Amino acid sequence: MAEHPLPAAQTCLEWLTKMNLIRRFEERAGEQYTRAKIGGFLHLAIGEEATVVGAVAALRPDDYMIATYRSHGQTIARGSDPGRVMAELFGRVDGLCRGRGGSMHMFDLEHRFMGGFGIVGGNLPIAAGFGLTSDYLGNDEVTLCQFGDGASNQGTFGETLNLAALWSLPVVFMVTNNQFGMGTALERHSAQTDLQRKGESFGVPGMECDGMDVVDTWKVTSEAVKIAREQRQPVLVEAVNYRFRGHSMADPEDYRSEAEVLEWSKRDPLKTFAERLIAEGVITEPEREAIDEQAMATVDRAVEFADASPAPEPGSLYEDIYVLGDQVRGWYSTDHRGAGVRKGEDLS
Amino acid sequence: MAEHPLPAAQTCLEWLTKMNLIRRFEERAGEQYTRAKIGGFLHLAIGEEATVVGAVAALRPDDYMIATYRSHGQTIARGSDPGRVMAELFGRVDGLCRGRGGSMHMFDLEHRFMGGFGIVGGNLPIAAGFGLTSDYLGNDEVTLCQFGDGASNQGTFGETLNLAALWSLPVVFMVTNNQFGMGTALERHSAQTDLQRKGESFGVPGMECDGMDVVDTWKVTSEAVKIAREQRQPVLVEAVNYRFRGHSMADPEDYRSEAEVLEWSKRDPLKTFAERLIAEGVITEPEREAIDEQAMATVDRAVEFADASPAPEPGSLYEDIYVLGDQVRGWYSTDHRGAGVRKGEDLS
Amino acid sequence: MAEMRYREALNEALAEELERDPNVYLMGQDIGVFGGAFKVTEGLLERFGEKRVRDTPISENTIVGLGVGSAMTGLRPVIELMTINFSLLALDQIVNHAAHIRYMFGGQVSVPLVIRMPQGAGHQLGPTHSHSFEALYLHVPGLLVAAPSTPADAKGLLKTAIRDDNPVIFIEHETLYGQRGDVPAGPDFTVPFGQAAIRREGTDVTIIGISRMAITAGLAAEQLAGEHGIDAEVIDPRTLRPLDLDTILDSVRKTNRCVIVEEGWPHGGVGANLAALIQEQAFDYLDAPVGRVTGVDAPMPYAKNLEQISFPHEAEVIEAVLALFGERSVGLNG
Amino acid sequence: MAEMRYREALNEALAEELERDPNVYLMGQDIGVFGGAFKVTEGLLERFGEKRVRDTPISENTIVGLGVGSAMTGLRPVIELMTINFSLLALDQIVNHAAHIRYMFGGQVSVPLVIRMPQGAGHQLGPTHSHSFEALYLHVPGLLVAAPSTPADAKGLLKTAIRDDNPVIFIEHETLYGQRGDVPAGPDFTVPFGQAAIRREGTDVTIIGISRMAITAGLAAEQLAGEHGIDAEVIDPRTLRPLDLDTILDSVRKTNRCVIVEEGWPHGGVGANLAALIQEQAFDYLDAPVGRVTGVDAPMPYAKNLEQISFPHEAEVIEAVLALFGERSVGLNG
Ligand SMILES: Cc1ncc(C[n+]2csc(CCOP(=O)(O)OP(=O)(O)O)c2C)c(N)n1
Ligand SMILES: Cc1ncc(C[n+]2csc(CCOP(=O)(O)OP(=O)(O)O)c2C)c(N)n1
Ligand SMILES: [Mg+2]
Ligand SMILES: [Mg+2]
Repeated sequence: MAEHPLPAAQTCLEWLTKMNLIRRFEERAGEQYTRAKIGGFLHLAIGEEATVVGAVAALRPDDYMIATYRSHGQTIARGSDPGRVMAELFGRVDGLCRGRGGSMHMFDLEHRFMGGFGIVGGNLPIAAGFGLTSDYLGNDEVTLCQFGDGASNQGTFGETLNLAALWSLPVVFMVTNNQFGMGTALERHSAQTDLQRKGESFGVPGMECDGMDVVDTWKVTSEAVKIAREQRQPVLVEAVNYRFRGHSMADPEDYRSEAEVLEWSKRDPLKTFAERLIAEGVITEPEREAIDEQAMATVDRAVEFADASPAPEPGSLYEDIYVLGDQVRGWYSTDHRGAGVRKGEDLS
Repeated sequence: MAEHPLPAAQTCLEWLTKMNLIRRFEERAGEQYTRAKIGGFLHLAIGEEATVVGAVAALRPDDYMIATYRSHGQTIARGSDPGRVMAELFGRVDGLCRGRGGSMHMFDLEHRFMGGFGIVGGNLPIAAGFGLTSDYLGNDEVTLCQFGDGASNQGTFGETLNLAALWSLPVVFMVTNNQFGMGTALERHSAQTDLQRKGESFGVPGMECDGMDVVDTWKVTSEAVKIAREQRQPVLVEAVNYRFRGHSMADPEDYRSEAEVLEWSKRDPLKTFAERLIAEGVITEPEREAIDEQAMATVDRAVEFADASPAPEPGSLYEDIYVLGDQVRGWYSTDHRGAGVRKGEDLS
Repeated sequence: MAEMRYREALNEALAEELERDPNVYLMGQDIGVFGGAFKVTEGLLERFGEKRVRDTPISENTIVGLGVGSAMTGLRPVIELMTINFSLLALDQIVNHAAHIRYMFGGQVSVPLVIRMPQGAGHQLGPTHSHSFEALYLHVPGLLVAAPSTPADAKGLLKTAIRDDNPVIFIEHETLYGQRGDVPAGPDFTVPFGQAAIRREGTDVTIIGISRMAITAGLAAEQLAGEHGIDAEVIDPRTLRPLDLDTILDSVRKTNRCVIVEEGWPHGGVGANLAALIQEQAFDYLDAPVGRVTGVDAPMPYAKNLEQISFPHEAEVIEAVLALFGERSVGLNG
Repeated sequence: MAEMRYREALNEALAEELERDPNVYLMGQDIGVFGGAFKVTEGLLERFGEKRVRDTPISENTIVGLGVGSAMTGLRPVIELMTINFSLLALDQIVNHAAHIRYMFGGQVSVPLVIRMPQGAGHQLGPTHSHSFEALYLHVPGLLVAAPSTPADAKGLLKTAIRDDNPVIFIEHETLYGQRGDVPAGPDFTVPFGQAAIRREGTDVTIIGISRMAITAGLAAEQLAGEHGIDAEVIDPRTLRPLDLDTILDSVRKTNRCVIVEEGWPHGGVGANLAALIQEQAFDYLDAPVGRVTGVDAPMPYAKNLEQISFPHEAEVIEAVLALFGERSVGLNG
C-alpha cells in the first residue's frame, strides 16, 4: 500500500486526538480491570486504533456502525461520551446501557453506534438488517459492520454476504484481521488467508487496507462506503492489523512470540501517525504532548464520572425486558426472591 | 461440455438399467402417494437420474455417500433393495429405517448410503465428519455429499467448506443445481449463480458437470473423487440438472412455465442416454424395452413387498432412542398414554 | 362475522397490517412467488409487491438476524420460518439478540419482530419435521409467545403481535390451516395477549389445551360430559408469554382438578411448567395431582400408526381425567 | 483419593480416556494451542498431538455436525463448545441430528458424542454469556444430560459420558472450575448416569440443587440446621437424563416437603419439570407445594450488584424452605 498524502491538518489533528484518547482510555480500562472496578471480560483493541478511527472517519453521522465485543474505541470514535463508556464498564447506572451490557455490549443510539455484540459472527445479519431499513426507507445511509478474522468462519458470514449481494444492501463489511481468533492464528482457522477474497463466493468485491495506517484505512473505507452508498451493493474490506494486548485480560499469550509482537509494535498506529504529523510539520512535539495530556485528562474525568455514578437500583432488574403497553401489561414469574409467583405488571 | 465416448458396454447397460429402475420406482412412488399408501412429503427426482447414477458410479462401495430428503434414487443406486426402500415409504417394519424415517430419511449402512437428511444444509457438516473418520483411521475412502442449489445458502455450506479445506478432508461436495429451491429460482436465492465458483471463498476448487448426462457426470465426479482420494482435499462439483416434477407432490408449479419444463425435458437423461446407446449400437430397441420391463417388474415386486410388510409394532415406539447399557438403563417419561410416569427401563 | 379457514384468517391479518402500516413487511422462504409452503401468504406478493413481501434464501439464522436489525431501526418485520423445526438454526439470533437486545442495551431500542411458524405432527413428516417447541420459547424472557388454535385467534393474535413492540414467537399448527371458524369482521378486530379463552365452562375438572390440543381437549370434554357425567372446563391459554395464570387458577380453585394437554415432549414441556405453577398457587384446592397428557418422549416416527400414538387424542385426555377421579395418587408405572 | 480442582479432574478424565481408546478425540475452539478458554484441556495437545486434540474455527453448528458424522462412522468425539451460550448456534445439529439419528434411521447407527460446555453466571459476563440451559437440553429425547457439581463427579461422569454410546450434553459450570475436592484415584473410577447423590441426609425437607446450585443448597442446609433447627436432605441429581426420580421421591416421601434450586430461568426450567413430576408421584405425601428457587426471569445483566441478585444464593433457598413451613399455601405476590 502506497503512502497517501495527508488530509487537511484539522482532520489529521482530529484523528490523532481520537486515536490518542482511545489508546489512553483502553490503557486505563485495563488498569481499572486489575483493580476490580471492571468485571467480566475486557477485550482491548490497543494497536487497532487506526482501523477504528480510519473506518469511522469514512462515515457520515447518520450512517450506522456495528461491531463486536471489542468496541470501546468504536463507541468513542462515533462520539459517545467517554465517561458514559467508562461507567458502562464499571456497571453503573450512567453507563451507555445502564450497566446492563458491560464491555462486550456497548450501544449508543444517538451516535448510531449500534452495538457491541458478544456472539462471534452474530452482528453480520443485524448489519444487513440496518442496510435493509435504509434501502426500504429510501435513505442513502450506509452501514459499516466490523468483525474479526475468526468471525469470518461463522455461517452467518456466507449467509449474510449472499443476502446483502442478492438484495443490493448498502453495507460495508470490514473484517479486522488482527491475525488471531483468540489464540488461533489465521492460517489455523481459515482456509482462505487472503481475507479480502472471502466474499468471492458471493460476488462481493473485496478491498484491503493497512489497518495500522489511519490514512489508508480511511481512504479505502471511504471508497468502499462510496460504492455501497452510490452503487447500492455490499463491499468487503479487510483491515490488516494486530492487537498488542492479549485477547482479553486473562490471556497468557503463549500462542505467539514476543518477537512477533515486537515486530508489529514498530508499526504502532498511534506512534507512527504522530511521528508522521510531526515530520510533515502538521503538529509539533509539544502539541503532540498536549494532545496526550488532554487525553489523559479526559480519561481521568471519565473514571471520576464512572466512579461517582451509582450502581443500578435493584428494582430496575425487570425494566426494559419488554416494552409494556396496552396489549402486554406484564408477565408471570417465579424467582429466587422466595417462593411464590410474581406478576410482571406489579413490578414495573 | 464435450460429449465423452461411452464406457464399456457392460457399464453402460448397468447405468441405463439403474436409471430406468429409479425412474420407474419414483413414478410408482408418486402413484402410491396419490393412493395414500405413502404419507408425508414425497420429493421425486425424476429428471435427475443421470446426476444420481453418474455420481454414484464414481464411487467405490466403501466410499460414503450422503444426500438430502430427495434421495430414493441415491439409495437404490448405492445398492439398497427397492423393496425395502418402498417399504420405508409405506412406513412399514421392513423399510430400511423400520418405517421411522420415511421418504426424507433413507439410510442404508450396509451400502454406505449415510442418509437422507431433512434439514436443508444439515448434511454438509456430517459429510465432513465422515471425511474426518476416513482421514483419522488412515483409510482412503472418499465421501460424496449431495445437496441442492438452495442449500448452498445455508451457513453450514461456508463453515463446512472452510473446515474441509483447512483439514484436508477427502470430501466431494456436489451441489445438484436443479435451478430451484422449492419455488425460488436460482438467481432469486443465490448472488453467485455459477455455483461451481461458490467454493472460491474457501479455496475449494470447483468443477461443473452436465447433470443430464450420466457419462459426463460420472467423468467429472470421478475426477473430483480422484483428487479427493489422492490429494486429500475437498472439491466442489456443480451438477446442472432439472427436476421434471414439482418440488414435492403438492406443488402447483406456478413459478415456472410449461415451456421451460418442456425445453428441459428434451434433455431427459434417461431417454437421451438410451437413444445414444441404441444409436451407438450398444443396445437394441428391444433390449431397451426389456430393461424397462424388468424395471417395472422390480418395482411391482417392491410394491408387493412393501404392502406385505406389517406396520411397526406400537411397542417399538421407544426402541432405538438410546443405546441402553450398563450405565444408561433407561429414563423417565410421562406421556399421552395416561397419567403417571413411566420408567424407560420397563419398556425396552 | 365471516366463516373462514385458519390459513385465510392469517392471510387477512397480514394483508390488513401491511395495508395499515407501510413499515410492516414480510420475509421468508417461498412466501412470495410460491405463495407460502402452507399458502398463508398467497396473493400478498401480487398485492403488495416485492419490497413488502420478500422471498429469502434458505438461511434461517441470518433471516432472523436481518429482521432484528431492521426492527431496531424502524421497520416491523413479520418473518415466516417454513416450520418451527428450522427455527433451531435461528435460535441464537432469537434468544441472544431478538429477546435480549432491548434489555442489554439499556432500553435504547426495541425489536418489534414477529416470527410466524407452524409446528406439530399429523402429516407424517417424520423426525426432523414434526417438532412442537412451545416449551423452548416460553422459557426465554424477552419473548412473547402465542399459539392460536382457532381462526379468530389466529387473526386477532397475529394482528396484536404485529402491532406489539416486542419480539413475538407466533406458533401456528400445520394441521389447523384448513380448519374453519367464525372470525369477527373488520380491520380493528384484535385479540389481546395474556387473556386465556374459556372454551367450555365446567365445574368438575379443568382441562388446559395448548395449541391444537385446545381442540382435542374440547372434544374430550364433550365425551366426558356425555359418557362419564364429568363436566370439564376447557381453557386455551392462547398466549404462553404473557400467561393468563389468573384465569387458570380461578378455574382450578373451582374444579379442584386439572389436566394439561400438549403435543410436545413431556420433560420440561408446557405442561410441566403449568403443573408447577398450579400446584404452587392452588395447592390447597387440588384434590388430585395436576395431570399431564403429552406427546411421547421420543423423536416423531414417520409410520402412520406410530405417529398417531405419538401425540395425544381425546381418548388419552379422557383417561387422564378419569385417573384424577380414581385413586388420588397415581402409581409409578400406573 | 487425591484432592484436585474441578478443572483438573476434567483434564484427567480426558487424558485417561484419550489414553484408553485411540478413537476418542477432542475438538473445539482454542482447546489446543491456547489450552482451552478455561484451561480444561491444558497440556493435552502436547501429550496427544494435533490429530487427537483439534483446534477448530468458530463454526459451532458445523463442529457439532462434524462430530456427529465422525461418531456415526466409528470415532468418539468429545467436543468443547466454549460456553453453553454458543450452543444455540449448534442446536439444529444437536437436536435434529445428534439426538435423533439413531432413532430415525431405525437403529442402524449410534452417535457416541460428548459435548462439553460450561454455563452459568457469576463472572459478570453479561446477557450473551451467562445462560444456564439445562432445561433446554433435558427436554430432548435422545440426549443424555449431565451437570456435575464436584470434582469427583466431574471426572467420573465425564468418563462415563465418553464411554457411553449415546450423545451426551455435559454441562460444566464456569465458577466451579477452581473448586477443589477429593477424587478417587485410578483410571477405572467412573460415576454412573441416573444415580442421584444424597449430599446430606435429613428428615424435614428435601432440597434439590442443580449444577452449581447443589453447592448452594448444601450451604443453605447447614444454615437451616444451625439457625432454624430444620434438618434438610440435599440431593444433587447429577444427571437430568436419565433422571434418578426414585431417589428424589423416596426423599420427598420421607420429608414431605421439597424445594428445587436452579440457576436458569423459571418458566419451563428444571425446577418446573421436577415440581411437576414430584407432585404427580408424591402428591399425598406433600405437606406443602413443591417450591422453586430459580434465576430471575430476565436476561443476565452485567452490573455486579444486579448479577448477584439474578441467581440464587443461600438466603433465598432458606427463605423458600421457611415458606414451606409457614403458611401452606403461598400467596400470589407473596
Ligand atoms: C459464537 C461464539 N463462539 C465463540 C465465542 C468465544 N469467542 C469470543 S472472541 C473469540 C475469538 C474471535 O476472534 P476474531 O473474530 O478474530 O475477533 P478478535 O477477537 O480477534 O477481535 C471467541 C472464539 C463467542 N463469543 N461467540
Ligand atoms: C433448514 C431447512 N429450511 C427449510 C426447509 C424446507 N425446504 C425443504 S426443501 C427446500 C428447498 C431446497 O432446495 P434445494 O436445496 O435447491 O434442493 P432441491 O429441493 O431443489 O433438491 C426447503 C426450503 C428445510 N427442510 N430445512
Ligand atoms: Mg481476530
Ligand atoms: Mg434445487
